[in-house]
Amino acid sequence: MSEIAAPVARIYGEPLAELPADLYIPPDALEVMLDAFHGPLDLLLYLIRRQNLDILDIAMAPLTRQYLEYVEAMRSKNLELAAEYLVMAAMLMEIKSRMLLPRPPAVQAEGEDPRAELVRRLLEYEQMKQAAHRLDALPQAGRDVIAISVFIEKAAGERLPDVNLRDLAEAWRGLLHRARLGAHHHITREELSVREHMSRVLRRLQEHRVLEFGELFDPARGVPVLVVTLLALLELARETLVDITQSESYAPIYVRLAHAKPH
Amino acid sequence: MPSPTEAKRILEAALLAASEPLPLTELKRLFDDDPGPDTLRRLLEELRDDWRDRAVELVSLASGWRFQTRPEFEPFIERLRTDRPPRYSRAVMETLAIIAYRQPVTRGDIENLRGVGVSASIIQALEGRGWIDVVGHRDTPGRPALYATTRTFLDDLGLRSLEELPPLDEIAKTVALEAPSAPAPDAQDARPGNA
Amino acid sequence: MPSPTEAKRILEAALLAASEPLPLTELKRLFDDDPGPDTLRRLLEELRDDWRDRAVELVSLASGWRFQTRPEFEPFIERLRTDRPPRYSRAVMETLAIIAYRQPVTRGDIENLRGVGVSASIIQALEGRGWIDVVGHRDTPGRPALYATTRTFLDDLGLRSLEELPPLDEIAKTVALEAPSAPAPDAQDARPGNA
Repeated sequence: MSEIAAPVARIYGEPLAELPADLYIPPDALEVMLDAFHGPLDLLLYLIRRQNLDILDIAMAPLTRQYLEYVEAMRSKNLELAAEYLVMAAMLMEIKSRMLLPRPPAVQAEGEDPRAELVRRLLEYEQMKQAAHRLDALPQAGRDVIAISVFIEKAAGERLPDVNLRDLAEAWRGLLHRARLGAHHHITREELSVREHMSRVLRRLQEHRVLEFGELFDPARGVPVLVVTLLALLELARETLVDITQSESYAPIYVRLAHAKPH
Repeated sequence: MPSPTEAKRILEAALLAASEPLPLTELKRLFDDDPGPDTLRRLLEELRDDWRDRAVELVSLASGWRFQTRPEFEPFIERLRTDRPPRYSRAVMETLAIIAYRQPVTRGDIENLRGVGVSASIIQALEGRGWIDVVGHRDTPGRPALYATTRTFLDDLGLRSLEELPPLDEIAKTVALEAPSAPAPDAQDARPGNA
Repeated sequence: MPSPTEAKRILEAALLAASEPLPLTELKRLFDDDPGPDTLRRLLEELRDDWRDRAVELVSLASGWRFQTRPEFEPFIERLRTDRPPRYSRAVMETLAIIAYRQPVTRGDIENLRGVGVSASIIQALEGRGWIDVVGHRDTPGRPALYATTRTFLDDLGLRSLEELPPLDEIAKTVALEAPSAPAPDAQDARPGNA
């Protein structure tokens, strides 16, 4: 299935049925582009390396053109483009224009190539990219090697482990890595607050079995808490964890644990 | 099946690295071809003999095999046990994280999220600590208990409310987007036409 | 002082049971009479040789000595594991590399080098793992935190010191560019004799 029907991008307003041969972007890859490239330096390095260009002698015109094509392609897809990409675009165009200008001998004497700063940054970044790669390739405790810690028979005086928020975040990170929960579980602070109140309501119902609707609310704690408590009750009802009953209009509303059915 | 020497080497590494006793049903998974319980047991007994004169021994318990220090060497080891705080296993921490973020949840919910069983001892450890308790039962077959975190949990972690827990989407951003390694060594990734 | 065989037996048990790497200063406490660092080191090296052909090895790390499984045997052990820690995203690893090789650095330094913002969650992931921490503050407006790698980072990557980090690729020290007055249509590789 290599057929491309709709225009894949608009370059300078012109619809583009096919991507230019030297600008290979897999058709469905634009969405992940911002993930694939870690910023403008990364994208530039890719463009330079793909053409086996020498970093130390970058041809500014083709590089700038290709960079802008990528940026334009991303913009045409309405991808949220990080400001860093646009700053780099401006920088590339500035370098290009400075190189086009004839330079008076006095200025040339300073000998500073307008590309020098860009080249320095690219080289430094590439060096760190490679370093990151090599670090990742080292055998890592927990991932590639396991530290041995055998059971100590007759452990004296049990002490309870400490747990802090980092441990908890680390545990969730491990879960994410395995189960790939990332895509589906956006738990916001508001949701968390609702879940906290769900537990609170269940706890109270355990003590009292049945409570009148109003008894679950504490007006003294302010409007936000009232709203969250109501949301928690609705969520509990939706998950069929509680029964909310009213025998007739305007009669008291009762809330009880779902399994504690009256007989 | 590798040679007996190689098989023992693998068994030794797996048992030394394990944090809990390993039963035969687990240990056989170390090998492509199941050696069968008799061969496995014989190899383990040989391994136990190999360790006979060491300060660490291989023992067979109700829940499986494990390496442990010999009781008579405990006084030496005790000299090194300074005040390093003990730590909960990853299984306990993950269970706690799930209960904290997704409460109220059943043990089944936790197992679904972790992709592995949650042993009773994990729940007991957290209940014993007073960090979780049962706040109800889901109205489904078996009426499974619903767990939630307690006030003590918040207090011990220095939180005023669950909203002060680290936000999950921030944590998600730091994990590499790669397919998790397949559980079976030779799992085919030829699932037709689904993402 | 016990016989060398007995001393090695005790060292082995202590190291197998330890939850963290043990330095010589700790290990000497196993014995009533301090055997001295040279004897201790010789015993440890002998012990390491004794384990040469096993799937578990004794290694010397930044914080001391520890037993760990050999990387080649990870494929076997992985079959029993449910608790693999995450593989970090490229953004996290690049940030780690910059901190490791350029320390101490501020978040701003890292952002300059990578050309993109560094989210708080990346820093938190590395801090949470215990691989980096704040070692000071730069005396500039805002007094930004200076990050450096920890001993745990070295231990977890099997290193004894930062000098054992993989060497960086040479980058051209001086960027000696030809200064073309017009943009070259194609890249000429006429760089005068530099690597």
